[in-house]
Amino acid sequence: MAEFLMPTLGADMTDGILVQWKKKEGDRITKGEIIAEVDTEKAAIDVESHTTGIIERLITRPGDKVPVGAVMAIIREEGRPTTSVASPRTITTPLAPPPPVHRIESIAAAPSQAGRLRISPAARKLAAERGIDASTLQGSGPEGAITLADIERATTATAGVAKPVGAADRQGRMRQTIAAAMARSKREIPHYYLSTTIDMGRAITWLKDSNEQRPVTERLLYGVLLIKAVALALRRVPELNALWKDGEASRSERIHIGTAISLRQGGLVAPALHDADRLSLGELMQNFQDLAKRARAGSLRSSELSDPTITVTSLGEQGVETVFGVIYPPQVALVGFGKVVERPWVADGAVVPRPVLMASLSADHRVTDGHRGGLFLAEIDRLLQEPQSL
Amino acid sequence: MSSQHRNEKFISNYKRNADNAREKRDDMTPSLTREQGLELLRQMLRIRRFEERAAELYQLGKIHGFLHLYIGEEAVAAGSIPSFTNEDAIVATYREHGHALVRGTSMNQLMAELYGKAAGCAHGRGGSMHFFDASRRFYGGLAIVAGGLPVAVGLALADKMQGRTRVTGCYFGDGAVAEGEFHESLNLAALWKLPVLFLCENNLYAMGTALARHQSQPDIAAKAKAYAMGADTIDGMDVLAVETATGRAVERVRSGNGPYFLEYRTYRFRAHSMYDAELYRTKDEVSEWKRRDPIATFEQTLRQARLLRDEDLQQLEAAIATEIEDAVAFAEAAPWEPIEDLNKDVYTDERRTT
Amino acid sequence: MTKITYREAVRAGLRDALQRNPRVFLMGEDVGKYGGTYACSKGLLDEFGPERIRDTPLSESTFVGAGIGAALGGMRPIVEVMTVNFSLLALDQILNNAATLRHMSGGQFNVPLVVRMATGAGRQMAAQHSHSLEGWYAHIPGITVLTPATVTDARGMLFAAIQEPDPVFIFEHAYLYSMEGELEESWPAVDISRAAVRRPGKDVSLITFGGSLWKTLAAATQLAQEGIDAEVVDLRVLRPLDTGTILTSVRKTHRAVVIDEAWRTGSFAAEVAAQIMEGTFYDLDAPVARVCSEEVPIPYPKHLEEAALPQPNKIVKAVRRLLG
Amino acid sequence: MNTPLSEDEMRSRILRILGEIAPEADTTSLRPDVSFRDQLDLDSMDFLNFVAALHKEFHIEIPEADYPKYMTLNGCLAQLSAARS
Repeated sequence: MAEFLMPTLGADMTDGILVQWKKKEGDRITKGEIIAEVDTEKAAIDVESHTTGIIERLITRPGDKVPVGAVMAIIREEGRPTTSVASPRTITTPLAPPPPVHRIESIAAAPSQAGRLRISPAARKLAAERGIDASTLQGSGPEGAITLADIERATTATAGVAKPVGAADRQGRMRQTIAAAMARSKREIPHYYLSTTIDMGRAITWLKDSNEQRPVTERLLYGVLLIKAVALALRRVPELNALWKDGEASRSERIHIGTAISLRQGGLVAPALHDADRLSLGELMQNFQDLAKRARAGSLRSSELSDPTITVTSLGEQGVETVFGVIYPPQVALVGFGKVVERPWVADGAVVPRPVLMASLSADHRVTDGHRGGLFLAEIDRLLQEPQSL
Repeated sequence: MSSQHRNEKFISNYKRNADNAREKRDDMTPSLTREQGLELLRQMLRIRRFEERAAELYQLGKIHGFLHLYIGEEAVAAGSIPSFTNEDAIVATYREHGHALVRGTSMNQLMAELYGKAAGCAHGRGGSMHFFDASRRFYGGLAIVAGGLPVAVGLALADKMQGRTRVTGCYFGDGAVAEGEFHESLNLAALWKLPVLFLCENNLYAMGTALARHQSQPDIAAKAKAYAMGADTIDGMDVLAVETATGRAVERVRSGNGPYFLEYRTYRFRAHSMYDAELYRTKDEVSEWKRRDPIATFEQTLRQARLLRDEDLQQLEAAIATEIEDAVAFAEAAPWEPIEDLNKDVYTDERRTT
Repeated sequence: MTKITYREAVRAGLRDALQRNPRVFLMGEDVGKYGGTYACSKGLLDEFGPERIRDTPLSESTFVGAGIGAALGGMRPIVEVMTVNFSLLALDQILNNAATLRHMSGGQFNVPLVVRMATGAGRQMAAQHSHSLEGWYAHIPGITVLTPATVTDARGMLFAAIQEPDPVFIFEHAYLYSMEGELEESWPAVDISRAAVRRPGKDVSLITFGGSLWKTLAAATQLAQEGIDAEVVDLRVLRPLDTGTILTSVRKTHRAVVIDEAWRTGSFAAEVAAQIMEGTFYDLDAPVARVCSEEVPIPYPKHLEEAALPQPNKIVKAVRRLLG
Repeated sequence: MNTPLSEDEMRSRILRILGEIAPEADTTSLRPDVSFRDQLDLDSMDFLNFVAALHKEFHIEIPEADYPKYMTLNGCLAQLSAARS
C-alpha cells in the first residue's frame, strides 16, 4: 500500500486545497500520471502520482484544505522497486485560522525619562564603586550630563571635608533611597490596581470584645488583624509573595510583611514582620510595637529592611479612604488599607450603617493578573469576616 | 506581429530546423558502437530517474529550497559532457544535476547534497542549485543567471596564461542571453581568444518568458557570431547530434583558436522549478515536445540499429534503480554538518571568520 | 626614510608583486596603454608586456568575474576597477561568487583575488564618481576590505593582500594619490589584520580610515592647541574589523568620535559605534559621536562638496560637544 | 488609696510620657483641650503606647471604651483625678 500525500509544491507551501481528483477509486494509475489538481497560493497545479497501482481509496474531498504531508489517497502498489523512505508525518487535524495581522502603531520618539539622572555609563560605574550619590552632583558633560570628571571632583571633595552625619543628612539620604526605589518601581513595574470594600463590623466587634479581656499592655490594634489577614491570604495566592529577580519572579517560601511606618520627621520605612502568617495576633502586635519603636529610634536591623516579601501600607490614620500604593521593588505586590468609616451597607436586603474599609492591591502585572489579584482581596475580606480564626 | 504569433512561428521554424538536423545525423548511426550507444542511453536514464526520485523526495519534504529539474534536456548533458577531458573545467547553472552526474560525481554525493547533508558534494551547503566538485573541476552550480560566464572566461584565461591546452565548458540557458554578462563575456573571450566553449541550452523559456518574448533577435547563434566566434545550432533532443557537435567544438577550442559557441535546442518537460502552474505554455506544446523525448527516440534509434535489446534496457534500469536507492539510503543515513562548523570556510584561515 | 607619493607607492607595490610572482597579472580599464586612470600603472605595460598588463573592455562584471575565474584557475590576478561607483556593475560577481564560493562549495574552492579601486570625494567629480562605498563591501563575509591611508600602507598592503588565499578589496582614496609621505622601512611588514594608532592621546578617540585620516589628524592638532589630547585610530582594515584596538582606545579615553566619509545612515561608522556600545559601554563617558558626509549625492561645486564632507572643523566641533 | 498627686505633678508626668513617645514634639506649648493626635501627630500605635504608659505610671485601669476620654490633656487630668480620688 502506498499513501498519496499532499505534496509540497514549493518551499513556501504549507497546505493546499484539493480542486478535483483526476481518478476514481478503483482506477489504475501509472507513475507520473496526474492524480489530482491542487490549488496553492500561486495557482492550481496538476499533481502526479509517484506510484503505479490501483486507487484503493480517495480520502480527501474536493474543496478540502489539507496540510502538506497529509494522506489524501491510498494506492495499492504494483511492481515498484523496493525502497524504504520513512513515512512522512500524516497530519489530518484542521488548520488553525491564521492569526490576525497586527499593525504596529507608529510611536513618536519617547522623550528621555523625566527624573532619570543624566550620567555617562562610565561615571555611573565609578560613582557606584566610590559610593558617591551622583544625583547630588552638577554635571559638566554634554547637555549637563555627569561625567567621570565630575565624580572624580566629588570624590576629592568628600575625602577633603569630613562632614558629620546629622539628622538632616540621614533624612536626605532616606529621601534619596525612597526616590530611587519608587522611580525604579514606576519605571520598571507595570502596576495594576484593584480595590474592594470590606465590611469591618464583625472584626471590630470581635476586637472590642477581645481587647476587653486583655490587659492594657496586650491590647490589639485592628491593623494587626489586617496584617494577619494579608499573611494568611498570601497562602492562598502565593504568587503575590515573591521577588522579581533577573527577569523572573521567584516565590518566597516565608511570609515577611513589610509594614509601612511613617517617621515623624518625614519619610518612611517598611521593615518586615517576619513569618506573619505563623504568629498569633498577640505576638504580631508585640512585634509590631517593637518594630515601630525601633523604626522611630532608627535602630532597625538591616535584615528587617531588606527582607519583606510584600508590603502593607495603612493610611487610615490620616483619614485617607483609599490607598493606591507603589510597589517596593523587588517585591511584586503592595496592599493598601484606608480608614474605617461608617457607610450605609446593604445586609440581608436592608440598608444598615456599617464600619467599612477600602482594601486595595497594587500588583506587578508581569507576575500576576487581575484575576489572581481579585482572588487575593476576596480572601482578605473572607478572613476578616471570621476574626476569631485569625 | 503579436508576440504570441511571432512565438508560434518561431517554434515551428525551430522544429523544422531540428528535423533537418536529425536527417543529417541519421548518417552517423552506422558508426555508433553498441557500447557507446548503451552508455549514452544509460547516462540519460540516470539523469531522468535520479530527478524523478528527487521530485518525489521533494514532495515528501526530504529535499527543500528550489529544485530545477532537467527532465527532457538529458541529451545535452549526456551527449556533451563526455567531450571534455578530466583536465577541462565545467561551469554550470542551477539546473545542473545532469551535468554533475555525467561528469562523474557519485550519485551518493549528489543525493546527499540535495538532502543538505555534510557528505554532499558541496558539504550540504549548496543544495540542488550549487553542486561543486573540485576533483572533477566542476565549478558549480552557479545560480545567478549568466553569473558563470565571466568565471568561465577567467578559468580559460588562467589556462591560456599558463600555457595549458585545457578547455572550459560553460553551460547556461537562453535566459542568460538577455544578461549583460553574456555579451561582455563573449566579447572578452573572443577578444582575448580564450579557450572557452559556450554551451547554451535553449529550452525556449527563461523561467516563464518565451524566447521570442525576451529577445529581439531570437537566433542565439547569430548573436555569438556577432562577437566573431564560430557558432552552431544543434538539435538538443538528439544525443548523437549533441555528442558529435560538441566533440568537434571542444577540439576546435582546444586547438587554440579562441572560443566557440553551441546552441542546443531543447525543451524542459516539467515546470521551471519543482512546480509552477505553467500558465506560459500550452499542454499541447508540452506533449508535442514529449513525442521527441530524447530517451525514447534514442531507444528507438538503438533498437532499429539492433544495438539494444529488451534485456539490455531492463538491466540498465535495474542497475540505475539500485544506484538511486543506494544513494537515497546513503543520504538518509548521512550526518548533518554540526552547527559548530557553521563559520568554517568563510575564509581559508579559520581565525579570520570572526 | 624615503619620500614618496601615494601613487608611486601603489605603483611600486604593483611592480613588486608582478616581479615576485609570475602568476600575478593586472587587468582593468585603461591600466595598460593609458597608464591607469590615476597613473598607478604607468610604465608597467612596457615593463611587463600586454599579457600581464591587460586593458579590458568596459565590462566591470565580466573582468571582475574573469578575475575570480583566473584565481580559481591558479593565477593571482589584481583587478583594477576605476572607481567604487563603477564597481557596482560587478557587485554580482563580488557578492554572489567571490565571497561565497569557498563556503558554498564546502571549502573546495578559494578565490585568491585582489581588487583595487579608487574611492572617495574631494576632487569635484560630482555624484557618480565621488562616493565612499567601502563600508558596503565591509558588510560582506568572505572578503577582506582594506583602506590604506598612508604611503606605507599603500606600498605594503598589496604585498600582504597578494599572499591572502581569499578575495581582498583595496580601496584607495583618490584624493590621496598625489599626497607625499615618508615610506617606512618596515613596509613589507604591514599587518592587514590590525588597526593602527596614528596619534596617541588620552581625552578622546577619533576613529577613522582612508582619506579621512588626514582630516582627523589635522583636527587632532587643532584640539591639542585647546588642550584636548586626541587619540587617532586608523582602522585600515574594515573587514575583519580589529575591534580590540578600538575598544582599547575607548577604554583609555572614555569618548569616541567616528569619522567616515560615507553617508551617516547605515554607515561603517554606525558599525564602529555599535561595536563600542557592545564592547565597552560602561567605559563611555559620553555618547559615541559620528562625523559623516551629509545625506546628499556629492555635488560638483567646490563649496558644496566641501560642505557635504567631513572636515577638520566639523571633527573639532564634535569633540567639543562631547566634552561638554 | 494612693497618695494624691497635685495637678501640676500629673501634668508634668503626662508631658514626660508624651515626650518619650514623640521626642521631637514641643510639649510646652500644648493646648490642653485639643487632642494629642492633632497636635503631636500621634497615630493609634502611639496612643496605645501612651495609654499603656499612663497605666504603668498611675496604676489605673483604662478600658478601651474610655480611650476617647484620654485624647486631650484636660481629659487625662480629669480621668486621673477621678480614678485616684
